[in-house]
Amino acid sequence: MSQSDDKPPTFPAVHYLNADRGVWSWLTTVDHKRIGIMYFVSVLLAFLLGGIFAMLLRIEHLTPEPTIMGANTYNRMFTLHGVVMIFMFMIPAIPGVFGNFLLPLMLGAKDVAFPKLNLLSLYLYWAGATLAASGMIMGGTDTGWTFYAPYSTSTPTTLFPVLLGVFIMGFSSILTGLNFIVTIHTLRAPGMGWMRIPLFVWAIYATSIIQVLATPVIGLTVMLVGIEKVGHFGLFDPTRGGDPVLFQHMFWFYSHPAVYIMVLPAMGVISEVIGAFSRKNIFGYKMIAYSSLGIAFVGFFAWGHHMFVSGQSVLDNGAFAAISMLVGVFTAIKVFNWVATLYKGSIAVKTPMLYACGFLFFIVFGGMTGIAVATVSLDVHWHDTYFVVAHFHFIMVGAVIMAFLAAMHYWFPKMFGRNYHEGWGMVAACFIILGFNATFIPQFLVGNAGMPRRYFIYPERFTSLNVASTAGSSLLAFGFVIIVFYMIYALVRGPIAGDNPWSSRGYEWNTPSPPPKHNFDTTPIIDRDAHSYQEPGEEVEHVVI
Amino acid sequence: MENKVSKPAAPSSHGKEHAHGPGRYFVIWFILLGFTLLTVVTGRMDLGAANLPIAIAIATVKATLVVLFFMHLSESGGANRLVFVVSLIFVLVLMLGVFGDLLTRNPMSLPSGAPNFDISPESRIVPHP
Amino acid sequence: MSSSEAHAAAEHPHNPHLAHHFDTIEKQDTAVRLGMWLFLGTEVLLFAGLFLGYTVYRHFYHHTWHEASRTLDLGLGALNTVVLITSSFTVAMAFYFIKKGKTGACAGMLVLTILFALAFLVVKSIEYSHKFAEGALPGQFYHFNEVPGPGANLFYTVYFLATGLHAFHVIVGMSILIWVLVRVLKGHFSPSYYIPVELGGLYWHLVDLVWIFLFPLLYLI
Amino acid sequence: MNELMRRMLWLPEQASTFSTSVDHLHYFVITVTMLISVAVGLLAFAFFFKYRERRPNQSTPMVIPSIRFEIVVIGVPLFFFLLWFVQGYKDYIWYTSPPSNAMDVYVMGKKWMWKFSYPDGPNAIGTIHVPANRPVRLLMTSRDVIHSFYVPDFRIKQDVLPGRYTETWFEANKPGRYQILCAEYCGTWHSQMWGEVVVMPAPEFDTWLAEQKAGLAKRVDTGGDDGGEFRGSIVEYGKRVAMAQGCVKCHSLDGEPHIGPTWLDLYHRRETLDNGQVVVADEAYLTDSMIDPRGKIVRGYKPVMPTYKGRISAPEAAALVEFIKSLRSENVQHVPSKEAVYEPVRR
Repeated sequence: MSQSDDKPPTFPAVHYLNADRGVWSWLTTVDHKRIGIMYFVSVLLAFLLGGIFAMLLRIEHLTPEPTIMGANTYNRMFTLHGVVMIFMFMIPAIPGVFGNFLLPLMLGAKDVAFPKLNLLSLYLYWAGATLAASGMIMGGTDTGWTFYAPYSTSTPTTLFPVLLGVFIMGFSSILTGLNFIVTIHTLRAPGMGWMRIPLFVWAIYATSIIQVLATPVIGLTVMLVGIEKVGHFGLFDPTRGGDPVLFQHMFWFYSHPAVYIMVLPAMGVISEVIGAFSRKNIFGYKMIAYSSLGIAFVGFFAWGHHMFVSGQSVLDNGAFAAISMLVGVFTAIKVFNWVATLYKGSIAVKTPMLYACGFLFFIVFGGMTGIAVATVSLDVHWHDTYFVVAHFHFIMVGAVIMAFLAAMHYWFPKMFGRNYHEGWGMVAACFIILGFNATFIPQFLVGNAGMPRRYFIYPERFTSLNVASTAGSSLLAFGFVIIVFYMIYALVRGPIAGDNPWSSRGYEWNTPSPPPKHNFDTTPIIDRDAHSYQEPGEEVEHVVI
Repeated sequence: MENKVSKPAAPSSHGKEHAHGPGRYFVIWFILLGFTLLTVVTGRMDLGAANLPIAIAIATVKATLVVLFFMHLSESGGANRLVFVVSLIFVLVLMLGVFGDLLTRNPMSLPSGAPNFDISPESRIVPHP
Repeated sequence: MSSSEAHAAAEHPHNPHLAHHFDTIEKQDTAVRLGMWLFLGTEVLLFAGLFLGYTVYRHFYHHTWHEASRTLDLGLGALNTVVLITSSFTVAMAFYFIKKGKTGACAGMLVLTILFALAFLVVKSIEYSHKFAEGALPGQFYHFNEVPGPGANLFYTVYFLATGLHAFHVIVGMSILIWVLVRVLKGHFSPSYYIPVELGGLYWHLVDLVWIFLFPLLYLI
Repeated sequence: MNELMRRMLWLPEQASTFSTSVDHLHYFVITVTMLISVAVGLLAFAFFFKYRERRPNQSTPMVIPSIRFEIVVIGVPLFFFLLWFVQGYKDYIWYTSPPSNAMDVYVMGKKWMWKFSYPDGPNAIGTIHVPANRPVRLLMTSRDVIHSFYVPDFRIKQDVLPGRYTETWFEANKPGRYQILCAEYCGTWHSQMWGEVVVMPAPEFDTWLAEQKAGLAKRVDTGGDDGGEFRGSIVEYGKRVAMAQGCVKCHSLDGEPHIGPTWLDLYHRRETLDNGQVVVADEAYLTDSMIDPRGKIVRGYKPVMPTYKGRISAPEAAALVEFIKSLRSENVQHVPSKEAVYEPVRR
């Protein structure tokens, strides 16, 4: 609960970080918090790797001619950028790190339902990531992260380890989702009905459903591509009667919902952050919770909008386009609810809140350009151009990474018991938000102008916008460098944060920060709604809008 | 879902499952064998377009019996049923989306050798007039 | 949760099978069952991809596929169906017996199930060896002259991929049942704790389920 | 207004009938998108100031959505999205329904070139001539992997699939030269798989086509990457490139080893390299060897070949590979993949 200001903040003597010591205690731990921390380190490394690739790609595009690398290197690099960022960073990022760390704390449980399975997920993730990385060392692959057949089945590059890595990471993702669903169903503290679950948990729940039901399809699909590449079984090979468009159907049946695997947890984070920093009951709790489920469900019906110019039938294009519009409505509901939550609040403008504000802009612009590219006739021009690249980076980087950073700052005291420097946090946030806009808004324009994606060299008329985008990306990178410095400082020397530095009412702040090994000594009893800033029975002013 | 820790009651677990004994398993087993025979017989009859729907209908009945009684879904919790049904719904969604495409696609865009195409080797990629 | 379940936990407050983060063994069992059903859901979706490939190519090449399916040995296929259905029955019986506390009968049923699984694999390998001899093989390896026309090779691609993935599941399921059998023989299970028998059985039923669909689709179209 | 918006959004020229109608929807969609997203961002920011924290642990009112609010937040976005969808789908149906009087041109994509054929007329590599103000339907197929035929100035794009045809159509309304790009990633030189649409006034086009058919244009330009065109099969084109670049000075065509390995039966031959590695001389290896000849030297040959990077264009390299593929002695079983048979497709 909210701590009073006159007491100095406390730091527990024994907590989950120092309860056991030694590398072995980490590698064999079944503590969800430690597993979360190990995910944290892993995904940050993956992000660093993918980010370096991204910067090299941007530098390459400074001139229309070859700048620092050859065509084959470029093609491998954008593939690896995609594979690393999507399968190693985006998908495990928020569920793996914050889901693992916070889910049991928010539910009042001592651990997730299957702690050993949770550790297995982490090991599978490591194994898959290592395999995919070994594919890069063995020469790299040049298919793009989409592995479109028949190019992927005929490329001379090393594809198999990458496919196997994706397959194994897929299993890690399935097991994580399975674990979370069971946890949410069976390990809620007494008194926590379904309508008292924090919104972050709702988001993770919706995400997990997608992970469990969609990931097996991509697992099978990448294995079929692998088999096809090695054995030429003809399943996607037109010369043997196969249908390459079938591959696209199977691929996007997973990969479109996969977008929601990435963005739903981000939405959950924003719900928590906005509620906590405006000291408000979340406006329209039920609408936000149900729209998460709605996105998860409708997201499964929309995959065909990636295939408007692939030769898919005109009728199917229309059906998929219409359904895609519904996903937009669910997102719009959430956005309006977040903004309405700010209304009449008591807003503490802290770093996580800046990221949340950036998130709101990015999700609206990214989401609505998403609706725009789902408008069939417009997509004919935009498909596979930089407009699409900019659109999904607005969602993936703009929305998801903003939410990841917001979560990282908001829960940093929870995880480590120390706090970061607020001033530097704000400065870095400004750099990142501005740099992000400067990077990707030119890419919308260059896509409008007709520059296709995955272009190593490009016609000269696109030069100015590409230079602008590269310049913007340097701002973005600089912002991340600042974060690295003050976060490392905060980890070692940061001021003691106390149990609940934000006076947040989230259930996870009911434990000491950092939490003890088994979270709770006694099972907590939940007697109020999530995100409630009133004590039970307290008189409050009601405003209806 | 309630989260009460304990309530005193009789020690027998899963009370409902005691309602039936091995007899029920025998019955299901015999029905399944009967359906297998039926599907083999109807499968070899020439029923034209009806062959496939009949085969799938029989398989579905068999699968339902296995799921409900061998796998005890008829008596397990709502969440388990929901999970299984939802997974089947998504299988249907996958099929529906793809078939919405295949059945209405421009015939030229179908693979060579598909019904709308001549199958002589000369015209591998030339659509039938 | 029925009230009878809760009492069982009250009687065994220090159940060795109860993990520290669960309040009661019933709650843990509910969780484990739900987890298993979710896993079965993922398996269904895993096979869905292959069934999709099947339906798509059958739609494209239904005449060729009709001929190609006639080259499969219906007798062996039907035999395998009977074998799997019976094994499903025996594993259900094993579950019944362990709930009754009849460890010996349960072990016997599990042994029968494992033998049926082996029989299934033997029959399957006989079929495979015929196909290899005929050259009715997937994709580029196809050199079987009885079924001409485009798409015939794809029938065998789907046939081998689907039955291969299924056979892999048979092997996995068999290994799980062997592990369960060992634990049954060691006397680990009793009417108050038999979750691994139940889950192993569920997995085995899924293997049966998939075959119930594969059999008519491959052998009878 | 149209021109202002077009320039602000960096859209290319509107050179087809489809581009104008699609652009108007584009302006509408993008304007609404920008207005809404900026409004939401600013509103959030304004709330940051207006409702900033004035004292710690301040109590806040409980704000509750009314039914009216819910209807508005669901209804308004849904209305706009469906409006876009309906208009977009209407345009799309128009775009996918070529008029029956359209002139057919066959298009073949191949790593990394475009080839065009008129039903009873000439073939051309890299450049397609079309009349202005007359509908043209393209029937497209691919020799190898998926490509995508993209003309930004016409706002058209259609994937080109191997083993079957896809179609697209346009009616160009401004004579001029417009770039064709490949929009579906297809390998090393995907980014150079360019071509050109030359839109001629209709009478001029008719004269041009008649000349071509009469065989008057025996004069053959040297194939260059800047719009120079060559009429004939890809193999012939590759042969010309081989002669012009002097490839045949070192590579024989008859099986005799010379300074370099012979090209006869080279395609899909297993070659042992000087480091002992065995490679199959497929398209990728052949292309790599033109760009980086010292990278993979066949055992027994000296690393004397200069790089052709920058000296030959992507279509030229593709044509060379095609020429090499055509050089087969009779005992080789492999049948080279067939080109599309250029017959009009009736519907």
